[in-house]
Amino acid sequence: MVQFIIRRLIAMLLTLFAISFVAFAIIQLPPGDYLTSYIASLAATGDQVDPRVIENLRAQYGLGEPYLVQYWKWLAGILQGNFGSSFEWKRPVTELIWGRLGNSILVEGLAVIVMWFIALPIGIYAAVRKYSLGDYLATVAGFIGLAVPNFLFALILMYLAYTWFGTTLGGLFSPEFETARWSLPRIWDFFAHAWAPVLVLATGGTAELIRILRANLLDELKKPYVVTARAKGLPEWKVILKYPVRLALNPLISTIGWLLPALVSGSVIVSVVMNLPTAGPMLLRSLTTQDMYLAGAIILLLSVLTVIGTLISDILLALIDPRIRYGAK
Amino acid sequence: MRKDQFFGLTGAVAIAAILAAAGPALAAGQAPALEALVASGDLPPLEERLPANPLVVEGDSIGTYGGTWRMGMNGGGDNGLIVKTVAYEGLVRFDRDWQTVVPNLAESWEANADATEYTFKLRDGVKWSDGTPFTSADIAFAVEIYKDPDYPAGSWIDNKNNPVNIEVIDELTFKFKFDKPNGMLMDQMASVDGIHITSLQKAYCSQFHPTYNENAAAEAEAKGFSSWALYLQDRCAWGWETIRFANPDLPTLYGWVIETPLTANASRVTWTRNPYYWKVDAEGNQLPYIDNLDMRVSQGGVEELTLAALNGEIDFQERHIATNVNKPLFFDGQEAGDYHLGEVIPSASNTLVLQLNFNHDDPVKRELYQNKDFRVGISHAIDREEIVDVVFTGQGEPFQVAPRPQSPFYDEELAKQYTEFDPDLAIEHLEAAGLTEMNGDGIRLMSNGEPAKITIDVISALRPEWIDILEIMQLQLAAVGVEIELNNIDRTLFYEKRPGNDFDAQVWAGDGGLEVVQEPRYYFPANDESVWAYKWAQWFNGTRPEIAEEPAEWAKEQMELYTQIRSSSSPEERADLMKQILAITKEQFPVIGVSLMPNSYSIIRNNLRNAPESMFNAWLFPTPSPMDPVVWYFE
Amino acid sequence: MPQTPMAAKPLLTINDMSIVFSSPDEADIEAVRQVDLTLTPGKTLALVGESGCGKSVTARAVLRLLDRNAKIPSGKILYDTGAGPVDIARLNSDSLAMRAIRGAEISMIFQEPMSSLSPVHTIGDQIDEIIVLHDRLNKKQARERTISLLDQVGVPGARDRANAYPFELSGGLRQRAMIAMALACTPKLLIADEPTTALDVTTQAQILDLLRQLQDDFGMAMLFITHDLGVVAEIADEIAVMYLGDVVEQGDVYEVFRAPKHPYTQALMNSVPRLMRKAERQRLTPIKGTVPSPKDRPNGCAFTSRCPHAFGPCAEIRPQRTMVSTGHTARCHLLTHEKAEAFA
Amino acid sequence: MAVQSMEQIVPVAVPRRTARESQFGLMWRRFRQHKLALVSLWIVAVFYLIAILAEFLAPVDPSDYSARYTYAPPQGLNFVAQNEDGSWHFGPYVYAYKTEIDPVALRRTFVLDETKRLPVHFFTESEPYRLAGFIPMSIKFMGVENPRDPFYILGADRLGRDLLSRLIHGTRISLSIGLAGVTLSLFFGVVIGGFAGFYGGWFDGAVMRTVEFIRSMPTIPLWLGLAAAMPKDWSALQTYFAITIILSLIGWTELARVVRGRFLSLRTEDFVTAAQLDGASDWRIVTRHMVPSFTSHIIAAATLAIPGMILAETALSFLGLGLQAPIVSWGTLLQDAQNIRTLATAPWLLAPGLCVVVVILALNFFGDGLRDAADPHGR
Repeated sequence: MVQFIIRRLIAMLLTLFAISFVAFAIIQLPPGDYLTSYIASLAATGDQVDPRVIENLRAQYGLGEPYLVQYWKWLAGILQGNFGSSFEWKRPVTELIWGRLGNSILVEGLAVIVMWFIALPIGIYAAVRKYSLGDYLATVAGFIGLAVPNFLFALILMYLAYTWFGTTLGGLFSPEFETARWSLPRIWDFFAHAWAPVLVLATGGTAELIRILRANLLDELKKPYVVTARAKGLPEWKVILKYPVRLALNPLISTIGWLLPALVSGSVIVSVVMNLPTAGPMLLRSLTTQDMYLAGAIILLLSVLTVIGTLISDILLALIDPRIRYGAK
Repeated sequence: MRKDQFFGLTGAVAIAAILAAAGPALAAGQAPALEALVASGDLPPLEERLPANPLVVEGDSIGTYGGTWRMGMNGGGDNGLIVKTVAYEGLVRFDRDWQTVVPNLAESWEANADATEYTFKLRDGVKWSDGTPFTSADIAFAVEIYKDPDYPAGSWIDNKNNPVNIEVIDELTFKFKFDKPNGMLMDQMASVDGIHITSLQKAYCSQFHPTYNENAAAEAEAKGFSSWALYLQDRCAWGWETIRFANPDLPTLYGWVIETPLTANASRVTWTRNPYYWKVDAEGNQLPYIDNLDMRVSQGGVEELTLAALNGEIDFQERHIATNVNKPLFFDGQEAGDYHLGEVIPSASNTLVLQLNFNHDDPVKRELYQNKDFRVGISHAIDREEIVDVVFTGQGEPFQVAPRPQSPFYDEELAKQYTEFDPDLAIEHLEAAGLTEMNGDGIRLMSNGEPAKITIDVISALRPEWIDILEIMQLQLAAVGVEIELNNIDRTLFYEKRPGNDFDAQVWAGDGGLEVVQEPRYYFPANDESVWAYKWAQWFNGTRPEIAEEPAEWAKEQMELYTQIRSSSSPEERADLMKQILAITKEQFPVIGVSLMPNSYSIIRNNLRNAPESMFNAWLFPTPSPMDPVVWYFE
Repeated sequence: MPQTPMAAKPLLTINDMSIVFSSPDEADIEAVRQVDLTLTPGKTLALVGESGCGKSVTARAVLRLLDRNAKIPSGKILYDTGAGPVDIARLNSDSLAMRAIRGAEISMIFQEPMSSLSPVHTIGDQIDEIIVLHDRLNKKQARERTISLLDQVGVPGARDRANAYPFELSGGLRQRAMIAMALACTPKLLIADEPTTALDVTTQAQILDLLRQLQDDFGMAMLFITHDLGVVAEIADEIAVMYLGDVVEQGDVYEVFRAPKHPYTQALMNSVPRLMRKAERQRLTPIKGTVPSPKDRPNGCAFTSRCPHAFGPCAEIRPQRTMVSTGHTARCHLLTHEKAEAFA
Repeated sequence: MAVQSMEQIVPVAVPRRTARESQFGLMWRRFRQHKLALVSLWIVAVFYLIAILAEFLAPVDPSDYSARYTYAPPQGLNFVAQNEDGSWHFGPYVYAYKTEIDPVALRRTFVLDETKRLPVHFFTESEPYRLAGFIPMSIKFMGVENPRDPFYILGADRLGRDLLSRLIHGTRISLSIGLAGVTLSLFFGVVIGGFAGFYGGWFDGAVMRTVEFIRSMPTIPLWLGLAAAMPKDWSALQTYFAITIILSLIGWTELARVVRGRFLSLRTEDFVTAAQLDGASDWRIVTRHMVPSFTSHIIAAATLAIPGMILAETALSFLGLGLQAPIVSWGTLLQDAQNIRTLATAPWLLAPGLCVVVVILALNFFGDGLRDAADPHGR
């Protein structure tokens, strides 16, 4: 077990290194740099900057240097905990992103939980009553979430909330709780706001979970140990929940890690539409303004989260499945 | 626009200013919250906070204190909303109908005959939001910092062709001196650009500069900045830089001061009244009336903002949400949302300006695009009535790139020439331009035998209707044998292609419909935005000499005239010179316009008083600030 | 083995039972036709036949463990609870009454001890569960009983092994654990569905010994399903031979082995090699042809297509159960028609 | 007595019918059990047919605009009506509109003019066009008599363009981008996954690390970065292909995993060993022996990958990175519909969203059915 974790950790570090390189490459890919896009945005308001000033800034930001030099400086900084500064906000990146990443993790974490809550009963039902009307209805319901583009769903939800209830969904907090400390009313306020984006995000990923769970469970239901359990005289629901479901869940646990990148991508769009202060819109903006250290840090940290998520789900899997824990085939 | 109303207001302001100059104000009232602070001794009494002769701003009615003005920002980078709402406090300002320059922080000024020296006198007793006096020293400091190459700001103050030199005469009097005549200075200072000079308080900002604080570099490093310059930029950003509004400690002269700063993570930016604000109403009550501003920050989408406005959660706004497409929605929602729509007149003249690249690297295209017959032919091939009908639901009229009807420079011939839809005439002109042969697809051939195909760069993300217009134009031009291809690209690339000279044509909106003199980009090759003759503009500006190219004679003549405008101190003379430039523009017809930019609208909550039912929308005239939001109030 | 008097009260009687499988786009298949079986306490009935003949289906029907698409449209499965007979065939498969029988009254051992045990639960947990369920003991008491059971079925170091996962045990030990589980609530009837097939020969013998000994100890009835006639000879008191859903012959194991009456039974006996000197060995006679699919089964005797003696009525008329001797019956037209003499 | 299992002697029962059936026949039989999948197959087939016949089926050119009919609501298609003289009219027709302009609210209001019926004809003459770009034709599936009359069965968009025609042409782009993307993913996935599974060892390790790595990158920045890196002066068509390639660059990983898994399990199968002993080349073993043995899985996996491609296209268009007007795709059509105005006053413009939902559902169920049928025991 320890050796397993150590091996995974080493692989993780290598992956992260590769990700950092590619992340940096991606943010360098588009033509121009932050200053070009800065000039462009100034020009849109009819403003101009002296080219001299731009050259000065370019030197200050180290933008004129070759790619590898810039990358190396960035990486060296990160190893010392310095992710560089945002060009747009002129602040250290670390100061800007934690709050947003926290919101992202919160919203996406909730979405994962909701997804499981929806997917578990539907997946189990669909497998146990394979090809029944209920199976069809349940899976269609589950898959509609996947099929409706997130931004459309979010938009429709907001519009319906406005026309039916006269409220505007959006944001994560009411103004009075915006900067308040966590307290019971603030948690309540958070949930009153967060349900909508969480729902939109969750419905997008539920179908995949249902699909995997249903397929796994169909396999497990055929296994003889299910008959054994039935022969013991256990009630049917207990038979299914205690044995095949328990086994069908194992491979699902390993999907937790993979869910994250998909959710992050989905949350960018949902956050833009529903106005959530998560990392997504900041990433989008930093990418379009080519605020590269900010964008790079967000990409890197999201990838780190994913890799850690994968590691955790692997360890979790080993913990709950004795076959893996004991190295059995 | 109802001109009578506008002039009425202007008159009132002018009279008020004269009255104010005549004697000290009454210092009659202040907000209840401030009264309490005065009573508890936390704040000096009103008389000590107001200047000797506060600026009197009149509204339709005397207001009551209180309330929060709710509005919305689009994304964290939307500093423009703040500039246009709060930060328009220069030495001078425009009156409400954008006609004359009137006093603001400066009580009076005079210029010498050749427009090289301007003397300003500041209002006595104006205080920064931290209570310290605003003096000539602050102006001198701003000039010094703006001219410091380590402080990256783009401004007229450090314009390298003709920078500002300052001479401080006393605490309240100073003189701007220029090497060359600067006849447009007052217009520039009254525009949004004027806020640069009043944006830095010496007492606060000097602590970050090594000239004033020998430890500046060390302190910057301690704060995690790699140089004192970056720390200075962070704490004392110039005029309207986004991060300026991220520092609540920075003293300002605005009506409201920052409560929740505009940081990267802000989902809301809030402001509260400035207890030291230096303007009063007609009865001498300290302004502003409205206690707080609340700007919700959207994360990049405006749909949530649209819904909020429909739901009555926005008190006054035009920016972002008042689109053509949304109008029926807002119109229908007036009763439910308890708001009504006000009129907004754009400063831009045209919905779409087609700029063919006069400096094209391909000699054949260069010659063709410079051929007036070709442009006239294209212009006649466009069925503008149809575009106005389809895209703008009949709003607007066929129009070239010319001053708007509201402008004193309006010239009907310039605005209307070649706008009638006449395919036969179009073909006549195209053939006169040498496009006589056609290929099998019915596309005319250029002199080198290649089909006349124009690739037009457009940023649909900026204005969705551009694509709609171009798609219709595509079909209309195909009918006379000119093919256009739409190249929908992103903004950075759009700008990168200019110095690279890597484009056939670009489109943009018709800026300069009202600010004719300040924004002449389409009338002659004036600046980087004169995309149609980018290299000629470089020749004029000298900013990028490496790619500059000598302009045609007529353009040189215009440039000469504009140089004369800059050196003239007489408004009448400047107007006359501008008219001469426009006459050449009319003759040369460099860019092709489509239709007059239709009026937009603002959303005004029904309980908001003194807010303008009609206003311009421009950047140089940063509305709604010139409409004095400080006298708006809630009933 | 001692002869039990026929008068002994039967524990389970299957009367005229048929089992039908339905599928959404094909005709229903009658997998088992009109089966009659009787099980008596202390006795072992061996159900013999090739794969797919319906023997496992019959066994599972007794516990109502068939798949959802299987029906028992006719016949009775009468189980004597002590308070009067219950017709299992009419019980709802997930009903309380049925579940009270499963595990407690009738229990079952399966062919593959590996896959029949949950891989992620310990042996002890899986056995405890059934004890807690039926005998309402607490966890701790259940575990004590589990350990003694494991001990009883010959699992060495029972206390430690109770905490082991199935994959940590050998095949034989797993099957012993299965048996312990099946016997946990001292059932009156044990159904063993090919319990030794997956094991090697020595383990097989040990398990058979164990089962025999346990039967003696507990006095339960046993339904033993196998395709291995050797095993039958070793463990069974009675035998029932199935072919394609029909019980073609049944009776006392000695009777049937000595004088098989049905051509299929005879063929089966002939196909088993006997131990003899090499010179005396005869070629085995495999049964000609292949087993038809249940869909192609003739209305009459299922064996018609492969029977060397098939004649007139075989294909169309289903032969009656014919008493050959006391407790020995067979279903064959040869026993009731003239041609029978020729065959005998 | 000797103990001998009789199964060694008696041949095991093999249902005769299945023995005769080909792999695909068997698959089809199992597939049919899944009713939803069967219905989905038909839906998918209809949509692809629409994509192929776009020019024929679309009543008008998707870029034909009309100032008079901006935001015209759907006319619907009617079949029966009573004439004024009491007689009955049978046959398809639509109603004309009564229009008013509201200059203050900036809109036209439309009322269906029930007194004016415009009969709809099938197989009408039209301007000559080329079906799918090369078959010359001059017949349209349907149309009204006078081409100047309004014909908006599903309504019009903000420029008075026929939504139905745009939808039909959008179907072509969106479905083909899905198909093209999946074909590319399939190619990368099968080749890379196949060799990883076949050779194993360090190559397999490297491929699996790469897959893991690509999958742990959040996709949005990948899209953004790559889409932004496209030479932006490319034509719309070039961008179209570039986007497809980008999508498949991300999409191949899933297929590669599936293929690799199959290869790993097949590698040890007897028939592969036999082929190796025969001295067949690796390439031949892979292409002739191994790939055919799991074609059905690949088809199922590929089907399930198409919805992701379609959704990705709409999401990219939403962010302004994917296809852009004037190209007509479901993504760009939805881009037009993604505002409150549309929801409030022109909900028919959400029809492309409905198409996305239906096709994605259908492809999912179709793919699920295929997979269930291809491999009843596996996943």
